[in-house]
Amino acid sequence: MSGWSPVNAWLPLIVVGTSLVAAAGIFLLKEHRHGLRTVFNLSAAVIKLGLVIWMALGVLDEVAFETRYVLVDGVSFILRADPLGIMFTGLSSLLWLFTTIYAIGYLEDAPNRSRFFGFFSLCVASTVGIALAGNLFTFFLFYELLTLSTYPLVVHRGTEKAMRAGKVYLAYTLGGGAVLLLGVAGLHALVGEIEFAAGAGLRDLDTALNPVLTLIFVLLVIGLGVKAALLPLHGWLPTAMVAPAPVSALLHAVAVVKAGAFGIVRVVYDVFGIEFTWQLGLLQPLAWLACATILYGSIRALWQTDLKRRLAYSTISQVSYIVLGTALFGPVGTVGGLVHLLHQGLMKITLFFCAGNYAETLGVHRIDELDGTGRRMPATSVAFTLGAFGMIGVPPLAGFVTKWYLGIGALDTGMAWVIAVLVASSLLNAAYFLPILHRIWFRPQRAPWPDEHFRDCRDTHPWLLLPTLATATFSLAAGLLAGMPFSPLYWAEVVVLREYLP
Amino acid sequence: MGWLDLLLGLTLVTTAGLALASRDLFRAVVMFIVFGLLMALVWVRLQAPDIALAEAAIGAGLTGVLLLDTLGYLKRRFEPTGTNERRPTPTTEGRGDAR
Amino acid sequence: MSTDLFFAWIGVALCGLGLFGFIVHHHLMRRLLAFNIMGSGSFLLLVGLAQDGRGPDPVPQALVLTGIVIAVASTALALVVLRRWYRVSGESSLPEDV
Amino acid sequence: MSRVIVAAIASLIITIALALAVLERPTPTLSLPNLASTAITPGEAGVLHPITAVLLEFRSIDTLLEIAVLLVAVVVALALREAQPDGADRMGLDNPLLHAVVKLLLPLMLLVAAYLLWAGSTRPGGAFQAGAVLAGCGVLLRLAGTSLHGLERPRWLQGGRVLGLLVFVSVGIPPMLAGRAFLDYPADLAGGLILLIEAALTLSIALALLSLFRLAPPQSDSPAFPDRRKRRRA
Amino acid sequence: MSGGEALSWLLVVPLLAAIATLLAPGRWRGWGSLAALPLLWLAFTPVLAAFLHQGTLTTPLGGWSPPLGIALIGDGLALGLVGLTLGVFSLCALFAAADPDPEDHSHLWPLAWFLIAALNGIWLSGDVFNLYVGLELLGLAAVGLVALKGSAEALAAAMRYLLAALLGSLAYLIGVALLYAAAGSLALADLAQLDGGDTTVRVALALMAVGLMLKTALFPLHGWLPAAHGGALPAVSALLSALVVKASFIILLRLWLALDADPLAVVAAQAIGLLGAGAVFWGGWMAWRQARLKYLVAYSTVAQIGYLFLFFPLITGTGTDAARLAWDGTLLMLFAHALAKAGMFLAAGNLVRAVGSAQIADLAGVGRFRPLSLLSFGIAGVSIMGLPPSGGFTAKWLLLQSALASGQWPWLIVLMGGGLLSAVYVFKVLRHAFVEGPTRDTFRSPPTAAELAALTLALSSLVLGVAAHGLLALMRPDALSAVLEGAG
Repeated sequence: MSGWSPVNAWLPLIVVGTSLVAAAGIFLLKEHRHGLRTVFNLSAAVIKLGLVIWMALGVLDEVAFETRYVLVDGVSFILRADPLGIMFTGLSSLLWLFTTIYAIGYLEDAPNRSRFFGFFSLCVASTVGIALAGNLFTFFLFYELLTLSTYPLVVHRGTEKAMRAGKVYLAYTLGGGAVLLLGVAGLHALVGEIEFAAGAGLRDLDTALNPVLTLIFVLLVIGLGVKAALLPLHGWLPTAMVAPAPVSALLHAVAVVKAGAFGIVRVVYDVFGIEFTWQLGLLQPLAWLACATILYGSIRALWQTDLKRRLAYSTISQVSYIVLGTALFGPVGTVGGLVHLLHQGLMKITLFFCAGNYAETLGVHRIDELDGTGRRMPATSVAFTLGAFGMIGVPPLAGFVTKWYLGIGALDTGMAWVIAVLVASSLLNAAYFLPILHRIWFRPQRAPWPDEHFRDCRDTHPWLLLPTLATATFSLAAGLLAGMPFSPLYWAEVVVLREYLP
Repeated sequence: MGWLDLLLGLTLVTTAGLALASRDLFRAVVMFIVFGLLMALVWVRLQAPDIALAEAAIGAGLTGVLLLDTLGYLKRRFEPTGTNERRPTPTTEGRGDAR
Repeated sequence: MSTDLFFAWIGVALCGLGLFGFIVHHHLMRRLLAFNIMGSGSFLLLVGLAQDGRGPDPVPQALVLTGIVIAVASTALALVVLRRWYRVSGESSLPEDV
Repeated sequence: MSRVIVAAIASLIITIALALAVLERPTPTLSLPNLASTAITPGEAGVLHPITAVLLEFRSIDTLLEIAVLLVAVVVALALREAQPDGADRMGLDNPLLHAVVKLLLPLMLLVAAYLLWAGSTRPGGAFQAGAVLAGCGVLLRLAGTSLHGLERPRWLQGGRVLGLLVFVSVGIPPMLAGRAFLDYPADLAGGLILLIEAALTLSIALALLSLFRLAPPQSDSPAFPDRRKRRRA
Repeated sequence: MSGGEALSWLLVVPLLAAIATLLAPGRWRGWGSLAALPLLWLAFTPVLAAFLHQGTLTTPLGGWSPPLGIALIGDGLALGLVGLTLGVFSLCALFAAADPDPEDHSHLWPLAWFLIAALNGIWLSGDVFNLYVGLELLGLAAVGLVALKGSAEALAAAMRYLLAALLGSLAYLIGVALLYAAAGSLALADLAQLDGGDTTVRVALALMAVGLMLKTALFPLHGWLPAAHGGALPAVSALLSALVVKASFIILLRLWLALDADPLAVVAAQAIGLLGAGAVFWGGWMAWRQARLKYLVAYSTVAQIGYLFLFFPLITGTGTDAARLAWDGTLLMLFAHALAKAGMFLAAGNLVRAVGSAQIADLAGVGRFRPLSLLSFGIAGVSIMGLPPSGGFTAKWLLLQSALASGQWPWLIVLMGGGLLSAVYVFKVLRHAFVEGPTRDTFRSPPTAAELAALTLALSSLVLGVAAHGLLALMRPDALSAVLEGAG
């Protein structure tokens, strides 16, 4: 590790800190200082993205970036940039930039913007902290901070409905947090500090402890599964749809569900180690759970009439692809899961941006109101179409890459039935996305738009449109250019090659 | 320990009992003052003249006067001054504050 | 039995008696009487036990002196609060005692 | 009824526990009386009476805090009285006989108080007893209906009440500045300083006890309003 | 061990300040007290420096060493607590002095200074009778502070508090009498030589424990607390919840460690732990049911006190690791709760003043107008809930580890369940404050200094979560190592 220098030891902390500082600054700003707040927001986002790119290049060169600090005896606070962490950090910082731009446009003239953007920044700080956490304890720290910082965003509108959603959200996430804490504390008591590293020595333990370790694994997966919206624990996600669109985008594509899925990846690969998890016989049930969630989410999505709720169930289904990839015992499947971490983020955020655009520009919320929107808002509709095709897995879009790798991975492991699940899921995806596309492009407008704004814009307000187009472009490029360096696939392969090749 | 001590001790306990059991509050306070004076005697028996002095002056004397003084106050009638919302509300658990 | 020990036993009795009175009564004056009786019991216990078989001991005696002043201060404070409470509420016991 | 049962049980438990404790008590190895007398005999302590030595030498911090306790009670009494005066009910008894008795008794009591204070260093007596007797004088005077004009000025009264603690603390500070412990008076001055402290304490204790008494000089003559603050807010 | 003369200043300064405020006219007392605060810190700094340099400090007061005299002992625990006291008091004083409505509250200042003198005395004293005097001073000053409001409700609360405090100290005093009979000394150091299995010692410790639990308001002896803490002025509530109830707890902790050699102690400790568990659940449940903001916060104190008492089952008869974790966890919990609860009470005071109502239901819309106060409340709430990153979380983590290390898994349920329950009542407040809708337009503004005081306390409870290492190292005592040898 030749590139070791004092700056490198601070860099992970600085990356987390940029959003923290931004949050503090925004909290202190008076409500009406819009200009200054925008400067704060955007400069923090840009600086962070720059730092992350720098760190990413360093990581490719195998430079170590690590902040380490003893919290109390036997427990350290560790932030470290490893390839997997950088992958998630990069996604969050990139999407944060776009979401911030989008949110500034979306919330124009809305009340409580200081509070909103303050917690928004805090939320991103937590996500980046989760990504860079170097041990389970640090991970948990930021995982709970994420819960706390997203609550005010969920209830932002302050309506009775939002409050109820907030209550449900808290009940799920705090409960999940408690279970996770039990797991983390139990593991800590058993083996001491657990740093993230492939097969962190658990397999050297006495085999008599295997039942305890299994229990701990279950606790961890339950705790993480709440945020990842795994099957019986997904209830909060559709309810949380009352939040403003940028929040939904953040919850679904970047922060919350991803944090859960990412945590499961960490637990399987970096805490228990994939081989040891396999030996404990835990991968198979995890795969079943993921498949069940995939199918369940897709089926429920079919019946939703509200656009955002349909997207929400679609998220439940899609996030489990990541879990499925993790549960496949083999490098190819792993690549599939990891790459979907990025792909799903790019595609889903595009879809939510579009849903937000429809709602803000035309007041359209329900799917049957979408007729003819393609003509009124062509750019948004193209972005939506790209996202939807990606989700279905039409080649050569991003979703296809994921499903291809997952399928090959499943064959490698001898779990051919997974292919059936993938196919079924793709059909279901098509079944709930294609009718929407049909309405957008091929049906004439039926009634006047419920609540039209921005009449003088060809499509919608540029602050809303530009981020949408940008993420759409990225998700397109992720599929088309999958073979190029620095594509999501490339990163996923780096991660697997470096660390997880069993 | 002689008969005198025994007598003193038993009287002391009896006075204490009376101070606690009297129905009439005034009688109870008087009994308490007697109790204080007897305590002073006990301290003499325990070779503690300093405490005996203090007990007679403070324990029995001043405390007694304070108690009698307050007793006189409690005999007087006042209109309860709190308005309705300021009336002493039960502040114990399960009442008052429970929604 | 020495005089000291005997009065220590009297102290035990007073403590028991005082505690009974403290809990059983509602009227705040009576509870204060009980408190003072219990206090006297503890003073007897302190001096009596310390001196039993060893002659006068100035240390516990001095402690009792301190204790007596503290007791009178506490009692006086309680009476002040009691009078004020009686004045605003017309009650001489606490509402719904625990 | 349940209250009686609770009380009986609690009382029974404590009685039995204490009885066991008294019966089974071990013999202590330390003997403080011996230590105290060896400390007093060579005149290391400024006083000869062991109890005064314990109160104002060995355990002087106890005494100091105890005066603070008394002051706290007084502060609370004043705070509540100012918030809502008791009203002008002077329990003065216009009884000529009482007047005569008080006139006779008073000089005697003052003398007793002075003696107790002075005696404290060698014989039973001391600031507490003297202060209590002095307070008793005040109580008697008020009972007899005599007004204590000199004491009706709050500033002086307050000063007098605080004086004991102030002197006590102030006397304790110089040793600290000289690098010794708090309250560690120089041996040759100890006797005098302790007498000074005791004198101040006597005055303060007397005034403090008197202030706790309802017949004490009122702080103000405002008539009894139910509660001034509430009225203003209403 | 010497060089401790400076310790006495920690007592002398508050006493002098109390005298000065008594003599000063009412309107000068608040700002005068603020001016005296730097002196207090000035007294503390050299003491802390000396401690870091040479370890535990002692000073024999009056030049008389124990057992005849009384010594102040500045060990790590004591100095940590003194620092906590100074910090919390400084901010509460700032809050109270900034109060634009100083009506009739000038008596607060002498009482508060006596309270601080009593606290410092209790932290530093090594003599059980001196501790009794300190407890009385503390109790009466606290009762006075509660009574200060003068309303019927405040008076009833003060009276109830006074009765509990008196009974508690009496039980403690009887224990002192028995200990003196058994040991012939009142110094804690001498009492440690006693045989813990002796009946007299057992009875003494039991009585003292019950008395101190009553003063600490451990369930089910907590009945006096909610009205006293909930009904007082905000700065007073903060001081009482943050510091006063901790004093009796610390005395119990010290006694327990000094007299630990009793085989029955394990059983007793489990029983105390059960009461603590009861406190956590009952306090949390009652907090949730409150309609008034400050009463909710007060019941939260009842619940949080329960965590402290898990110390006893976790340290008694368990192994070295578990005991060390329990010690660290309990003290960190104490500190975190002190800071967070003080911040919470001050923030609650600001919120109540802003909306002009004590009811939680009236908080709607306050988040928009007093975001800083609400934020302070929320941040303090994070620590109270035991969520990261906060002192409350780190403390809970240590206690969890201790419970796991000693194999006492039932306490896990208490720790986890209590955390969730506290989330329920903290978010109940936040939920009402976030509600938008037809809200009032008339919000009164608390002074900026008052808002900043609350925020500072709340933030420091967060910072404690990541800066606990040094503090805990400072407070880890020699006494503990002795206990650990016994246990190991």
